[in-house]
Amino acid sequence: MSIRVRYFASLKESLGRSEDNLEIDGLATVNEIWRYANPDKALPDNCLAAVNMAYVNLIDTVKDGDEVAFFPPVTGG
Amino acid sequence: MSIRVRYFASLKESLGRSEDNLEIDGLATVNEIWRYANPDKALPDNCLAAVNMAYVNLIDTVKDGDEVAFFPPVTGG
Amino acid sequence: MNIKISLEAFDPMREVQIYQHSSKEMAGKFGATSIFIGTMRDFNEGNDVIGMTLEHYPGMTEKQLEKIVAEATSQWPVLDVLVVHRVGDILPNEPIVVVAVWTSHRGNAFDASRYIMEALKTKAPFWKKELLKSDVERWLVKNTDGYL
Amino acid sequence: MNIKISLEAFDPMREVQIYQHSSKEMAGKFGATSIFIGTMRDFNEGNDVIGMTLEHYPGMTEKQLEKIVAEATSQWPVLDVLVVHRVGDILPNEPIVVVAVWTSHRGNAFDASRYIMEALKTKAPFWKKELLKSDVERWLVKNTDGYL
Repeated sequence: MSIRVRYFASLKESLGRSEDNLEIDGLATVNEIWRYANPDKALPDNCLAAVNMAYVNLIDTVKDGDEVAFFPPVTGG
Repeated sequence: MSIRVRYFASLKESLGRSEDNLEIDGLATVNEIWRYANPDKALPDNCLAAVNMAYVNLIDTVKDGDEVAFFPPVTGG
Repeated sequence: MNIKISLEAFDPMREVQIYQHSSKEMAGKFGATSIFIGTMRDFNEGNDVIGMTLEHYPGMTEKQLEKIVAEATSQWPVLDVLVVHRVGDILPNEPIVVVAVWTSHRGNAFDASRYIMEALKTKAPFWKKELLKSDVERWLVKNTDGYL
Repeated sequence: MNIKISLEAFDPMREVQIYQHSSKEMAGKFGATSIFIGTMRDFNEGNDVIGMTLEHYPGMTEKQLEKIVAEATSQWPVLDVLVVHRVGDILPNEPIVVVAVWTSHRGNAFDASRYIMEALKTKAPFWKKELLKSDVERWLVKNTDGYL
């Protein structure tokens, strides 16, 4: 399945890129998507995740065509 | 002593006047000032009183030159 | 701090803006502004209302408002406060009151502005008389509790 | 209801006024308006701040703001809501966000506007990077709790 992975803010800066486009086989959780995309780096503890612009848990599964996003705690307002 | 008594809003309308200027002897409480000014009418239960523009209790005493005001619950804002 | 009783219709946002611009010390220091505007509705307690007269107690009204604002600024770290309250004859859709509070952090702005509004409603000597569409005049008897 | 992301500096009072005038159905119906404005300060955590960049997640930000406003309007009887949030490069003293809530009664206006602000601060995907006077850039790590 095809998964678009996006990174924001300080996480984007520390990874040095804003997105990945993954092609993977079978099912995967959000957590596994992170590991596919960043095999050498643990997801920072406080980071949040969204699938198709809705907040999710790291153990939720993703499906073909999903957009998965990782980002630090939000600081707007 | 000289006491100026003022009435506001619905109380003023029901009394048909906005103020009284009293000359009375000796000490008096706020309650007594009302009775001097309105011997035939009880002060409505929910009415508030002020002396020199500060809220008071009806048992507080007034002194020469004080301005005593009676008015219904406030409804501003 | 500024407290104003207005005999004329006023534009609350303009008042807030003019006051904010006039306060040079505040520039860059306030992170939060909480503004409350009370506006006359054209209905109340099931009746159509076509006008209102707001009476006050000149002198005491200002004194009580100053006291309320002082209570708020002693309870919360507040940079500045503006209160403008209309008196006289008012039409539906016209503003009655604006309370603006400037603080560094938002929690204090919300708390202080709400405190000022509630205290104003229960302690500041203003009285409303409504003119109903049926041509009946009626004094409002009591303000509702805004925390409920 | 209107939710706007603004790439340019905006005048919060003007936005509120224009929106209010545009809403014909509201005229005469709202008794209370609660407006919160967040403004960039020139200091934070003991440092002088000379600029800020606000990043967001286009699409998700709007979606989350819509969800937050829908939550507020389902909890309190709200007539209308306006939210405008700035993104991009911001200077001290410029507005970052305005939340305006129109209701019949004041308690609901205060409650709903505060709810929207707190939810926005914890759930809407915006991120602030400060540029300090010392030329250091620093990402804000966490928003403070506005109810404390």
